[in-house]
This record gives sequence, structure tokens and C-alpha cells, in this order.
Amino acid sequence: MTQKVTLTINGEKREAEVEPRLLLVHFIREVCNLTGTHIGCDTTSCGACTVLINGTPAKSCTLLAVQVNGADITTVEGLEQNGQLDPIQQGFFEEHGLQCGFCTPGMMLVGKALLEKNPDPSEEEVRQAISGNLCRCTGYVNIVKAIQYAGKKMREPAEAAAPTA
Amino acid sequence: MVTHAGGYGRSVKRKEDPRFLRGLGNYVDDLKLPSMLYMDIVRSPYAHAKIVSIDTSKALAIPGVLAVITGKDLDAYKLAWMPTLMSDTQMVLPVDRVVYQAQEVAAVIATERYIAADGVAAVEVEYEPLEPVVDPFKALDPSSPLVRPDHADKNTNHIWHWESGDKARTDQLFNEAEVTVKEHIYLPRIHVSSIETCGCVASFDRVSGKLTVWMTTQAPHAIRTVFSLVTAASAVGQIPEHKIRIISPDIGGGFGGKVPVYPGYVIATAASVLTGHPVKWIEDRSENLQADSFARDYHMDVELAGKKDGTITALRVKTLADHGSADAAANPSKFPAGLFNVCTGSYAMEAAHVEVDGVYTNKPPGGVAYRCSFRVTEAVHAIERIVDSMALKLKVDPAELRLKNFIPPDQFPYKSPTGWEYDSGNYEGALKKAMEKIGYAELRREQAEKRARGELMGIGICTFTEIVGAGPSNTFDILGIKMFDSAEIRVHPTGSAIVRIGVQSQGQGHETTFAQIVAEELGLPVENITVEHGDTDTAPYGLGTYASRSTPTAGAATAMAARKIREKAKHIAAHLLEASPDDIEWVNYQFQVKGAPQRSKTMADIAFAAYTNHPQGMEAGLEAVDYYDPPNLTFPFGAYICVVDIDRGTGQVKIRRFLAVDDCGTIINPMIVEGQIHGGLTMGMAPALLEGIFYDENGNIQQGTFMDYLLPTAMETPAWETDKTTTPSPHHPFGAKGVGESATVGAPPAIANAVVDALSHLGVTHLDIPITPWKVYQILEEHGLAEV
Amino acid sequence: MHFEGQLSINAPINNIYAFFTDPHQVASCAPGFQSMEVLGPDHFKPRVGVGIGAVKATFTLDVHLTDLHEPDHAVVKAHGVAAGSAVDIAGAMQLTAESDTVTHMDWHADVNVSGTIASVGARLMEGTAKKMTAKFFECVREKVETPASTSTA
Amino acid sequence: MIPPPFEYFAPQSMAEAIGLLQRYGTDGKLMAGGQSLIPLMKLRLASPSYVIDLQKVPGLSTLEEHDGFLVIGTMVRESALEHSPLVRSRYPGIAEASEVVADPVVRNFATLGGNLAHADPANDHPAMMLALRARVVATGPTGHRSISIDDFLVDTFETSLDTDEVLVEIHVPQPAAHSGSAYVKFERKVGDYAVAAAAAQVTLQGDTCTQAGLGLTNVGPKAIRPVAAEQFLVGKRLDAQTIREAAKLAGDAAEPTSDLRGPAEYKRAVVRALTARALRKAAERAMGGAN
Repeated sequence: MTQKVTLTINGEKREAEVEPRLLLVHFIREVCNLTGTHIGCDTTSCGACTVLINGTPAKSCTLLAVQVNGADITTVEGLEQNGQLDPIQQGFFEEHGLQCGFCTPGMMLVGKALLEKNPDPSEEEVRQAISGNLCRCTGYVNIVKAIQYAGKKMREPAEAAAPTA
Repeated sequence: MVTHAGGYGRSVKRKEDPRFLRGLGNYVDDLKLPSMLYMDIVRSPYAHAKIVSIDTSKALAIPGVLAVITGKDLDAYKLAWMPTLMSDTQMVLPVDRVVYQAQEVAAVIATERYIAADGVAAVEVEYEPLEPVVDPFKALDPSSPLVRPDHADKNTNHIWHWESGDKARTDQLFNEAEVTVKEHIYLPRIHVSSIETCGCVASFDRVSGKLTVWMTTQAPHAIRTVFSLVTAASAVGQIPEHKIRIISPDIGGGFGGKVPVYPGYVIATAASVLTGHPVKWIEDRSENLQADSFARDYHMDVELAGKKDGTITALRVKTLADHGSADAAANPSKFPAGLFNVCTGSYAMEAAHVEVDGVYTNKPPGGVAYRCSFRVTEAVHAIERIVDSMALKLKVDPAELRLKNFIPPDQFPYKSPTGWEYDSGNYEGALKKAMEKIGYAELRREQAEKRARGELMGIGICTFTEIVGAGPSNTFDILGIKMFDSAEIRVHPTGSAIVRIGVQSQGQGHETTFAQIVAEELGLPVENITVEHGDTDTAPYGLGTYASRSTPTAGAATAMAARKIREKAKHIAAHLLEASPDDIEWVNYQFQVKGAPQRSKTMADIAFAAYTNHPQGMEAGLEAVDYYDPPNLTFPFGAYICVVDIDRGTGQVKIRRFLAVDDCGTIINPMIVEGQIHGGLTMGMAPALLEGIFYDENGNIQQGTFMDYLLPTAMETPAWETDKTTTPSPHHPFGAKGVGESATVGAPPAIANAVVDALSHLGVTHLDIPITPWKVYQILEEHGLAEV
Repeated sequence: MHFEGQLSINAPINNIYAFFTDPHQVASCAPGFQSMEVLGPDHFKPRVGVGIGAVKATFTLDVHLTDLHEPDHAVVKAHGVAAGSAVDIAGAMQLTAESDTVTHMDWHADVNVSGTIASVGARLMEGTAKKMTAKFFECVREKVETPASTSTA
Repeated sequence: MIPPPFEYFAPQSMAEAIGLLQRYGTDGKLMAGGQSLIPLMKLRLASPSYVIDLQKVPGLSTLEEHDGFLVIGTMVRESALEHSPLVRSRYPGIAEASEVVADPVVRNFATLGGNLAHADPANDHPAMMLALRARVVATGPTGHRSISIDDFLVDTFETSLDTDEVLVEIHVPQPAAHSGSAYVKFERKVGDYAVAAAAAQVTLQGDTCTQAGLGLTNVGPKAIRPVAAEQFLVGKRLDAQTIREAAKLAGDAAEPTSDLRGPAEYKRAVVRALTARALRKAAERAMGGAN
């Protein structure tokens, strides 16, 4: 009954024999012990389980691990690189974009994916992008600011390098 | 030169964020212990039924299913029932009948989460359905089936009657009134729905006899005491309180929903005691929505009396409170209806009379908060809606009527007609600031123009007064435990400190704000202060975090403990500076000799001395504990103005602007306070427009998932505008009042008032929340205003 | 949910009555009928897989026939539990002979669904229940009108 | 919430997929993006014994115009439709339907084929496809067949696909000159099914409507084509009066039931308002665009 699933999670190869019904979120949390990805609603409504699959946000509680066999997955634990927080993490810190922290991993990953496509999103664009992720604490105002802050931070080197005169 | 070390009014970035940002928070479901088992729960599809039989054989035949626990199993240990926080009783697991849909019926213990779920599907329960009691009014009919026949002394579903105020004088004022208004206002059930559901890991060590439970709880110490008392009454025998350790790790939102003891906690604990293994139970969202405690469910008849000149004279409120199948409200025990009688609000009036009747129905137990101090949202909704009705009847602007009736700033402390003593307030100041900032007069002009064109726009005001920070221990207790709160501070020799508090953060940022309090009081850098909470083995006893009480109570305790340390430090400073303590003063976060500021010592200098060079005859060390018993509650307030537009094709209400002017006294961390207000406003908007829990005639919950229980996303949520006034609490050590819930309390009536305002020219005086598009549309259609 | 209807069946009244009071016959028309346990002439337990498209739940029904008045009246009470859900049905039929070969049937049914299906599937429940009820009576009519079908393998 | 056990197959070819369907019949269930199926399985309202995942079958992600049609492979994700310049410019109604399916994260996995084949009356694409007079192409043991969208949609959760057939492509006729399409949905919040939604496509000659297609979401057991409203529009100027009349006819064609999204009569009223809005939008596009 079990099948072999091989995933690359945050750059590390993870392999396990799992039941086909094993949800991706449980593969991440229980098999790989990466508990930053959360479960909030079970019906694809809240986005606490959001991860990036080949760079694209997806709700890992509504995917089977076998279904994404071979994929490259980024979870919240993969955002920090070489001890350096990702700009999206810096944005959430600077703009008070989190309170209880439960929705935060999903929000940050959705924000990061948005900024890859749209480095300078408007408030409306950010609100649309995070509308599949529920937050009960912040009222979203500071999450919007946090993502915009990260966008600005990511644009900075390019802008700084550009001739100003 | 000492840089500013503290303190109040600084937007210090949060100390708890680094772990959350990296996905390294420690929530209950993140915990994995060796040989841990998993529990999943069989639940009743019926709201009211007899249990004929429970067949566990098929479940037990599944490899990996180790046990199925039923009510009969628990009953053998006298654990089938437990007390509620209001001294009622509630089933842990039923022996013979279920009294609400999704009630726990049996628990499957298995080696894996997935196997436990399969076990649940395999348990066969035979029920004999009974007539469900769904309507609380019909529940009072003598012919109604009884929800709680186990209460042998009671032959009714009526739980209690409670009243407050001067009935005779109120009735007299109503008889004499030149003008009266009345509305029936229903605040339906809502559910806090923190994004993290509830759960626990219970681990009983057979050798030491120690029980450790990691639990999603807002009040770990109270839980420890309840657990010890419950085991004392059981056949298991009391687990002494020193052998119970409740750990509340990172909590993914609480809002009141994590105050009660849920049956799942007790069953998991029993399962761990019985199996000798740690047992994890994490509920799913549907279980959380269907079975965990709810808020509101108040049917209120609200009347206001006044004079033609707009003077309000009296308020009369009669309420039916639907408590579901148990009175499990999380209220102070002397207040079965919480602080609902604060419903005279921000207005000076001569008399008021408030009555509340509690009733049982076949619904999950409760009456917990939804991010609000005990029943204050209900109180504020009643008064803020009825004041608008009065304004309509008198044909005066609702702002004008409020300004005329506010308790004037010079009347504080103000004794309300139902007996509360408001500590401080400046309601006029807040409302005038809000009106000016949002451009109230201009909005009214715009509304008049639009109305002439057939467009629908409304402006709603709410000027609420909150009552938080329970409480003075002479009046407030939960199950007999007085509602003080505590802090313990230890300053280490090298000038850093650890602070342990009796309250429990669920996202409020205690690790930061409590460090700021100590930083301000002791002149230590915020970075050098660690704040811990949530572990009953290490934290001092406290009542927990709810009802916006952390800053008013434990925050005060922290300041008081710090001041005890400062007093001792002063003596050490005198010793080091070779001066008399009377000549030492605390200036700019350090001690100095009066008149010789160059002779000074920092708190770090003193901490070192406290362990290395303390005055002979003085105890070494630098630490203090404080159990703070507040002399009174605190009364934060605010003025909110909401502007809505209505889509005439669908009836949809769109919030165009929402300005919140809040006054929570002294602010420790403006960034965190603003974040609390944003969140509170969103949780206030939600029940005003989207959220509500309703049951069909069979007692089936209609909102059993997030597909139907509608939490607002970023798209429904407006860009909140905030501002503040500052009226410090005169009795709090540093003037703070608490803020976590103000916005949840103040937002719903502001929105409801705006929608009613948009429709008031059609004769509409009231709409119950949630104001769904179809409710609005039906009004538009009746008046020929619907877009065709 | 309350449903009611009437239909005209090209069969004698006794045949219809006999069909309805024979557990094997009547259960065979239950939507998604799978198997059956007969506990008595008026008490039986069919297992039915109810559903549309991908959505399916398997119920074990406990059916009692009561108020039997040959040849024109019967009441059926059924009660079933599936994982997380339950259904309770009370139905009655009144037959009137229009002629020797044509019978008029008035029926009504109250269907109460509880649990997960009621909470999650409310938006589809009424339509589905209505359709299933109609299918049931359509099946009855077909089988009674072509009485050779009792011994299919 | 944990799904019940099942066996999982990810066939590498269409022949293999059809073979599995033949072998497992009604115990098998095709899965495209899984965004409707997996939640149903977690609630244990669906419990197929065999899940057959289409993602490895090649050739199901076409998104291009040829031979007079926009051809959309069954596995094309909602997010791809939503952001495709081709779809946005030439078939704005499809892009508008895609961008209101569930929420942005779900749309990264949800597929057009799944949305149609699941045949939930609350799904957004069936109505849009009715308005566009699309055809679906199914393949089975005996080869391909093309089915009109009207024939494809049978009932709630029911299509005319046989148990051993796979929906492989959706063919949307290329719009005639001076055509415009639109999809207008009213939902309680993002992520919700429609209270009601209206899809429209019109073709104009001068200011006269020469062709009209309409579709309604979540106001009946399946997506509804309001035929009388379509017929009424043809040959008329799309002025306010005509649009109002057509919207009224669309409202009459709806078969809503009362539920949490509102009473039936309210939904009928919303259908009228949304149909009028969709028609106005479609007409504007028909007048403005070269297509």
C-alpha cells in the first residue's frame, strides 16, 4: 500500500515510504519534523499550511504527498539563508506583521511568491494575493505593509545600483 | 550618560518574533514525545439523543488502535462529568445521552493520527433521537423537553435569573418619559476561531506520579487547580497540585476560546494515566467550530427613556441568554451575566435596570468571550444601538445626542446607575477628535446629496466604554480563585533580568511589553530582560490572559515588583555611594545623590553589588514578587466612526472608511497597541457583517467549516484608520487600562449604526447582525430602491 | 425537510401494497442499495450507499414498517447512521384503487439529516433528497408495473 | 481531518489512465488538481478506493488558439488562465471566472477540467462555458468525442462522461468580431461559492446584438442557460431597457433554493442584477475591442 515519495525540501532531499493518503502537510510536519507549516482549517480555507511548490504557493493540507512526488518545496524554515533573514521575514518583523505567529509562515511564503512576480505591488494587489490566507490577529494592515516593506528591500540594491543622476 | 533604557511609549520590535519568523515557534501540535499515542474523538450527529449502544469491536480490530474510551469507562473512575467554570457540570463523555451535536461520545487511542481517525470511523453508535431543544424561548415552555434532567432539583430549562439596578426608579422614569424607544436586539452565537485549534499533549509519569500537560490554554494555573480538584473527586484519587504541571506553550490565538476546560483535555489526560503513554489530542476545525465554547447568543429587549430636549434618563434591558447545554461561561462567579450591566455605557443617566435569564438548549455549552471582557460587547451593542434609535426618534444627529449625554470629564470617578465606578474618561474629547479627523460634517453633506440621487451611504458612530482588568478580589473570582495577578522579577548580578508572570500571551506580545515595563521601572535595557510565562512549575500563580486583563493586572504586578526591587536597590545605592538612602534619588534611570548628579549608580552596578557587595544586615540578591490586587477595574473607551456604501443590486455593505480613536490610558508599546486595535476591529467587523452560528430545527450547526463560518480575508477587511487620546487610569501603577478587546467591542455597533443610518430614511431603526446582503436587499426591494 | 407527491401506477392496489410491505422488494428501490439484513416481516436493515457524483456516504438503515392497513396504508420509519452523520426518515403512503389495474398513491416523507452531511452539505441536501425520493418512487413504479423482476440474480 | 485509505495511480499515458478507469469503474476517481476532491475525502464525504491522478498524462496542458477555437487542456490551472494574456484579451469572461474561483493559492493547483468535471453547480466555469457555447472533448476506450457543454452538464455532480472517459480538452469558439464576454460573481467573501453569478457573451453588429450567450452559477442543480433571455437579446439594441428585460428573463430561468446564501427570491434578484452587469460589461467590450 505504501509508495515512495522523494521531495526536496528547503534544498534537502527527503525520502519516505508513505501511504498514498498522507497529506503533504503531514509529510512535512510528521515525517520531516518541520513544524513551521501549520494546520488551521482542513478545508482549504485558511492557508496556514501554505508552502511553495516549485516556487508556487499551495495549500499543503489539500495535496497528497504522492501527488507532488519529485517536487522542490520551500517551507518557512527555508526562508533564512546563511543566517540572513529573507527580506520578507525582515518586513514582518519591522512592520509588526505578526502576532500569534500561526498564520505567519503561510503569509510570508505567499508574500514572497507575489514579490517574485510583482516586486512593487499596490495595497490592493497585496490584499488580493493574501486573500487565500486567514489571519485572526493583525487585521491584515501590517501584513500588507510587511510585504511592501520586503518588496522595497528587495528592490533596493537594484535601485541603488541604478544611476541616480 | 545613560541612554533611554525603557520603557513606555516606545515601539520596541517584538522579542518573540525571531522564532515565529523562522517557523520555530513551539505550538502544542509541534510537540512529539517518545512512544506518544494519538487520540481522536467520535462525535454525535444528533443534538439530543439517547445512546442505545456503542460497538467498539470494529475499531479495536484495526491494527494500531489500542483503546476506545467511552463514558462508561470514565464513569467507573467517576470522571464522566466535570465542573464548568460557572460551577455547573458538563459531561466529559456521555454515559447514556448526548445533549448537543458533535458532543464527544467516545475516544479512540491509537499509535498514529491516521489510525485514530480510522478508528473513529469504525466505532458504531446506536442512538435513539430525542426532540431537540433549539429555540431558547420555547425551552422555557413547561412542555419543553428537559436538556438537563440530571439536575434533579430543576424541572425546567431555566438556569438562573439575575438583575441589577433600581427597578422601581427606572420604571418610574419610563412612565414619566417624554420619549421612549425600544428595540429587540439579537446578538447571535459566534465563535472565536483562532487559527490554531485546541489540543493538548498529556504525559503521566507512572514512576514519579507527575502529570504534565501541554495545553492550548489562556489560564494554565487555573487549569492546574481544576485538574487537581477534579481528580480529588474521582476514583483515580487526587493528583496533588505540585504533581501537576500545565504548560501553555506558544498559542496560536486565544480570544477567550482557550479559557474553558474542554472534554478532550480531560479524556487525553485520562488516557495517558491509563496507558502510561503520552497522548496527543488536536481537534480539527470542524470539531473546534461545532463543539468548543461559543460567545454571545443574547436576545435583548432594550429600552431607553428620555426628554424631548435629548436628555437620556433611564435604560431598561431584558435579556434571554442561550447558554446551550451547560452554563460553562467563563465569567467571574458572582456575575452570571458577566459585566453586562455596564450597559449604561458612556452616558450619564439617572437610573437603569437590567435583567438576564439564562436558559439551557441542545447546543454546545458556553458563553465564553469572543475577544471581549465578560459580556461587554453585548452591553455596548445594546446601548450604542438604542442611543441611535433615540436620535432617530428625536430627529437629532447621533453625534449631537451623544455629546449632550456623555458623562462629563469632571464627573470622574463616576458611579454608574448599576454600581460601577468608572475610573476616568473623556468621551467628548475622543468623539470630537474622531469627527474632526474623518470630516464628519462633510460626510453628512455628501450623504444628503447621495440620498437625493437615490444612492445609499451611511455614517455610524460608536462611543463605547469598556470595563476590563478584573478584578478587585473582593468582588471577582473564578471558582473561588480571586482574580489578582502576579509577577516575579530576578535581577542577575550582571544586570540582566528574568521576569515571570501569571498571565499568558496568545499573540499579544507579552515578552516584549512586560520587558518594557521592567526596563522603564528599573532602567535596564529591554534586550537584557527575558519574560517567561505559561509554565505552572516556574511562573507565579495567575488567572491568565483574557478580558484585556494582562496589563491592568499582571502589568501592574510587574511594575510593583520592579518598584520593590528599586526600593531595595536604593539602599544598596546609598551603601555604594556612601550616602543616606534619603539623599538618593532615581533620575533618568539611575540613582544619584541629591545635588551631586555626578555621584550615580546604574541598576547594573547595583545588581552586581547585590550579590558581591551588599550592605551587611541586608539579604543578598535582587528580586521581588508581587501579587497585585487591583483596587478597581479600568475603563478604556473610544470613539469610532464608520462610513458604508450599499450596493443596490445585491444589498452588499461596503465599509469605505473606518476611524477608531481609542483611549487605553498609558501606552507601553504603540506598535503593539495599534496592532491589537487592527485585529480587534477586524474581529468586530466579522460578526457585524459575516460571522454567525445558527442551527436548523434539528439542532444541526449550519456553520461547521470555514466554508460557511466566514472569517474575513484581507479583501473584506478595510484599511483601518486609527488615532488615540490618552486619559491614564488614576489607580493603575503607570496609568494603563488594557486594549486587546476595545475594538472588538466598539466596531460592531459602529458598523450596524452606519447601515441603519444609510437606510433610516426608509423607516429602518434596527438590523440584527450579521447584516447580510439579503437582509439589506429585502429592505431596498420593499421600498423600490433595489437596482433592477 | 418535507416532501410529498402523488403518482398513478398501472398495477392493482394489492400488488403495490404487497411490494411495499416486502422488505426485499422495497429495499431494492432504496437509492444505492447494497445489502440487507431482515430481522422480521416489518423490521429490516438495508445498507445503502447514498450519494451523487464523488460525494457518497454509506448508511446502515434500521427500518420499521408500522401502521399497516392492508391494502391501502403503510408508514415507514427509518433511521440510519454513517460516519459522522445520521438520517431519520418518516414516510407514509395512502393508496386508492382507481380501477382494477390503476392505483393512485399519495405519499409524504419527512427527512431529517444530522451531523457532517447536514452541516457541510446543506446547500445541496434538499435538492439531492428530493431527487432521491423521486427516484425511489420511480423505481417502485417500474418494478410494480413489470412484476417479473423479483428473482433477478 | 484524515482521508480514508485508497490506492493511488499516476498513469503516464492516456491509455493507461483509461485502462485504470475500466478496471476500477465507480470505485475509481479521476483527480486533476484535487482541490475539490481532497477536501471531500478529508470530510469522508468521498471515499474512492482508487485515485487516478492525471498530472503525469502528457498533453493535457494546452492553452492556444487553433482551428477557430481556444483549446484548453483539462489540466490547465486556474492561475494560468487568470494570468494568460491571450485569455485576458480575447476571452476576458474566462479570465474573470478563473480569478474568482476559490482563492489565489487554491487556484495554483485547481484546474479548468476539474472545475467542469466535478459539476458542482456552484463552480464558476460551467456557466461561463455555457455563455461561450464551448464544447468539451472526452476520450475513452473507443476514442474521442466532442460534447456540447449543455449536454456535458447533466445534474449536480453529474456529467455525461462515461465512467471510463476522461475530459481532455475544452474548446471555446473564437469570438466573432465585435464580441465581448464577462463573468460577474457575487460572493459572501473571497473563497466562497457564489451567492449567484452571471456569465455573458454578446456579439454586436453596429449596435445590434447578433448573438448572445448567458450562463448562471449556483442557482439550480447545475449551471443554467437562460435560453429565453438569450433569444430576447438577439436582434436588439443593447440599451438599458433591453438589458433590464433580458436580466428579468434570466432571473425567471434561475431555480434557486433558500440556504445560507439567502432566500430563493433574493438570489433571483441577484441573478437579475448580475446578468445586467455582465451584459453591460460584455457589450462594452464588444464595442471597444477589435475582437
